[in-house]
Amino acid sequence: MRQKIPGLLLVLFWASLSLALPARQEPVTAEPAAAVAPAPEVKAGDTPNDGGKAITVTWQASPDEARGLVDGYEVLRSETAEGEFSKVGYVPYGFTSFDDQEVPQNARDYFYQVKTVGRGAAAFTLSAVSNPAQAREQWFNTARVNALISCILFTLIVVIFITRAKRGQSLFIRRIAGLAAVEEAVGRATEMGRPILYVPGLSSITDVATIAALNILGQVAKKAAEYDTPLLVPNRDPVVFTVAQEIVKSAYAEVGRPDAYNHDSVFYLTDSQMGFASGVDGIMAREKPATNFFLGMFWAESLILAETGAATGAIQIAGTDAISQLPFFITACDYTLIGEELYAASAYLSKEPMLLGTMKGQDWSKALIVFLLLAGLATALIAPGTRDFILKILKVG
Amino acid sequence: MIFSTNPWVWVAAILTLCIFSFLYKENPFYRFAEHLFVGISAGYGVAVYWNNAIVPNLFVPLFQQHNWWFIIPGLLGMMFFFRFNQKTGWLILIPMAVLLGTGSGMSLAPTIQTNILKQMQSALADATNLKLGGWGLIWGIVTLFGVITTLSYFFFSREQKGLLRVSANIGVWFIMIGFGASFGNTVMGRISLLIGRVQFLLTDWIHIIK
Amino acid sequence: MKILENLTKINRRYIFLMVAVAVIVPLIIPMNLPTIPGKYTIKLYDFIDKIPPQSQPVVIAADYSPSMMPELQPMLESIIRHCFAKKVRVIVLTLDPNGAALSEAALKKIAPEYDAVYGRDYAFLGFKPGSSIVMMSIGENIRQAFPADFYGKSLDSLPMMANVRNYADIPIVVSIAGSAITQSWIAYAGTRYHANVGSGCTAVSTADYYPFLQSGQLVGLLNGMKGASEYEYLNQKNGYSKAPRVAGKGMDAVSIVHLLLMAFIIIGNVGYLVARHNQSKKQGA
Amino acid sequence: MKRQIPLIIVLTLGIVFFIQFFIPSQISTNIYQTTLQWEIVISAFAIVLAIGSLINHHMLKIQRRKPHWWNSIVTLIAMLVMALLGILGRVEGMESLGQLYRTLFLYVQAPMDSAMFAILAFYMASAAYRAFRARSQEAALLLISGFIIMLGVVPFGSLLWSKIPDIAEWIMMVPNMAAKRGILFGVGLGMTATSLKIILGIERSWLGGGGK
Repeated sequence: MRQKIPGLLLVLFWASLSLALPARQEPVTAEPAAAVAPAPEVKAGDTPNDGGKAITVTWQASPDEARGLVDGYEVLRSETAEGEFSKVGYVPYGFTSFDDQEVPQNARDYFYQVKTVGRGAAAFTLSAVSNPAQAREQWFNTARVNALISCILFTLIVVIFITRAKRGQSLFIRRIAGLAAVEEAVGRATEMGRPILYVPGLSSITDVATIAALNILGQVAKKAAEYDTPLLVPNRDPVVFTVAQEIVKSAYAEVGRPDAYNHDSVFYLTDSQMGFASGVDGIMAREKPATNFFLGMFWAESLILAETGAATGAIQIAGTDAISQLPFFITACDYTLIGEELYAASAYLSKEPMLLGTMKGQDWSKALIVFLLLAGLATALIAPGTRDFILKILKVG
Repeated sequence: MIFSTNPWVWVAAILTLCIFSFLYKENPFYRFAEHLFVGISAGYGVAVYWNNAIVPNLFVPLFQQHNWWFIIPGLLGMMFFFRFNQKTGWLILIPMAVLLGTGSGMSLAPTIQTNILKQMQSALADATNLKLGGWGLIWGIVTLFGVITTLSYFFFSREQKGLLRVSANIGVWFIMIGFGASFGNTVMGRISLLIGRVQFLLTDWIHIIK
Repeated sequence: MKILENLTKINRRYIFLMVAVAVIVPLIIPMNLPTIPGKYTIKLYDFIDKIPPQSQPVVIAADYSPSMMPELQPMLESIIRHCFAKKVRVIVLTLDPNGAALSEAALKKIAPEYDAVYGRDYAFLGFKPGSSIVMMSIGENIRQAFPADFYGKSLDSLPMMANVRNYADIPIVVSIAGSAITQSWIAYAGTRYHANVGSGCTAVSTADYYPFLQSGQLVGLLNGMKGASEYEYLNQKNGYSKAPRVAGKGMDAVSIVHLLLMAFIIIGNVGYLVARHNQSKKQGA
Repeated sequence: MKRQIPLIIVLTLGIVFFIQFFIPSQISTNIYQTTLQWEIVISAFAIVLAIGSLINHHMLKIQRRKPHWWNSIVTLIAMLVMALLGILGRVEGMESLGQLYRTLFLYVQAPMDSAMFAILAFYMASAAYRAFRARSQEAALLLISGFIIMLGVVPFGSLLWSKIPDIAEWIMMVPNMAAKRGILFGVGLGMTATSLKIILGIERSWLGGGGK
């Protein structure tokens, strides 16, 4: 509503303007309008947290701004205090700072002036010249201190629990419904004499969801090798394809059945999202796998895959950290690993102490987040003055 | 009914119908379209990798700008080919390690920023915005409550008992309401895509709709 | 009771068939289902409706590619119709490399219907790469971002551009897009240069814009096919357009498929509850 | 040795680029940008392996006369033609090949792409019918919220009760937002932990066979 009033005022302003002036008139040459007041207190200083070649100029709003007589401010730069100033930027009214990103040289004095531009560019007034300022490059980004501290804190927590786990402390991890079903799903495929389909997501290797999916692929491949059930692993990313092939191969070797490994079971389809979906759909319809795994990163194709799989009567276990695709997996699959459950899966399946330790560390970090949220809420509600400070601490730089 | 005279429109229309035929069942027409689609898009992918990755990021710096540093990624990339030999196969782990090391290092702090700090900030900002007052503030606090209960569902190292069980259950409610909403909210967009296809068939191919 | 239980097992092919019919039939035979404009559509419509004729131009940023056409093109067309009918001047530009052909086609089609004259009533600036940089330079002077229009004529040669320098002379920027580019318009044109911003977006991304509507950073919003059809409806109701309702037909299809889906959900649940009831009776016996 | 070298590389690069994020200086940004460019080059080479697999997969089918083997010929020919047109079309004097490449994309690949996308509309219907059943409390919540949102879209909803669109908006803004954020926290920690595990050499699945 508040936004609407100035809008309406503007509309009224134009309305009166268009009534006052004949509709199609050449622009009137501006009469020498009254001068606008200059911007006071123009200061310049190095722009913080950057790679240099930038200076930040600040000033106070011209007193005429409150009266609606100011369009904006032009910022001018010169190498000498009295020398020739040239324009480097423009900001509209309401703003009182400008980052000059195109400073020619670091560690050299520059001077600035701010030109107040009157309504309709009818008048200009120059401010006083600023103090000399130099651009410098920084070696630490102070705006990212909060991220640094959070990272160090998190690493510490995780490392503490990993060392504890190494010392042999037993760590508990709760049952995750979808994972408990993995064994059963592989068994079912064996009984029915049909293959298992495993899609390790459509993203690249640097996507954490892909790593988690490949981790689980290792476990599933081992079971498939033990039961001698054929495995189909279509891929979209070339690099992921290479890794998946290695993982399946060594899984077969690990359970002592390297001869049963079929080099063609892990294969590449295509780079195109929908092309991949059409290919996997065809495979599902023709080979009728008994069990489908869709783990990793997925986009809109999630429902195409999961619905086709459901129609072929396969048991389907899905898992992704793509929040927008989770609803579709939930509706079309038998088990769905939601977000972090996908990462927890590798710890759960391998029962490796180091992975369990990390899991415990993550849980403590969650507890810390909950605590901080509640503390922040309480503080900001009891003492509203602290709100801005709290939000500033969390500001992403 | 007047059909289009552009043969390419015919190709597009027939292929569209081939894909749709899968809804009835897998059949030779779909099978043909599927194999064509996989092949043509894989070929397109090769061309894109070549034109948009290899040429501008390797050939141009090396052969036009003579920036010999770019031999390094070229050599690292070629290490993938060691895979064809049993003995040297492990060498592909080196380019993989480069991709994973840089990828993990680069994503560590930004993930903390966007998924943790930024989310904490917006959750708190909504829940403590006294200026909003009334219902706005209450819904902000309810949202924060939902965030916390949802998060509690993801506690793995503790049995879901007592308070944690209650909280995790409430969290699941929030998750389910959210998922239902996202599902319902996506329907219109997906139907619009289908409408687009039907319009193509009925306007560009058979001129039924004007 | 057996029949009711069978309701849980309708063959999916019948569902597909009914969806297909529900989409195709309304596109061929207009159903003219009732349209009830939503509040955000009305807000945007009213804002544009109140702009005085032959004054400062509205800017429409049509930043989408052909794949989003079914939802977004009708929005562009109906906003242009509204403006032309009310003699509100229009500037159309696009920041999507594949968008220029779409918006040019819309203008070329609609301008003759309203005797709109190029340069007097509307201008087409075409595509410019750089998105946020373009938005910012319009803030200083639109000529800096677009020295010439799509056809290479300098902006100063277009009479309607005479008094247009930057956002201060533009009553509203309407961003029609299926990507996050609308958020850039809000940030740069809106927050930074105090422009009023309205949005037309795809249905999937609507939820991202609710916060901006609540905070007033967006004047109004058209939500996918629904928003487009509501705008068409308002145009027609007020006599600003006689063109056939493209999105209206689409929205009829959308509505019918929604009703169909809801019916299927209800049928499935009835069948399920009956089946469960029967089963517990059997177990009890 | 075969395991040590990759692990050392991962550790070093991981730490370097973690620290890089906090250093805004010119050299640091240059290193970052160059590395991004290099990564693209490195991963582009893997496409050779992938295409090798694709060709191998289909050649096997053709050689062994597996069912529907002739479809594999379609895939192979389409791939070769498209790749060659795309690469040669950029060479001077062969622009007509580039033109054909764009036509094939526009009238063969793009329509199939949109058609696959459009299939989603049908699958939304069948999935909703099958899964939106009040089997449990949770399923009922999923069902109800989905139902209300859909009702909010159609004019019928507002005719039923004018507050329906507002309720739909509230569901998107409050419970939906809460669930999204809650999941994001978990995902964020999980992602960070995985990155950390990779850098520290705890997560070794990518080495093949769990890194034992």
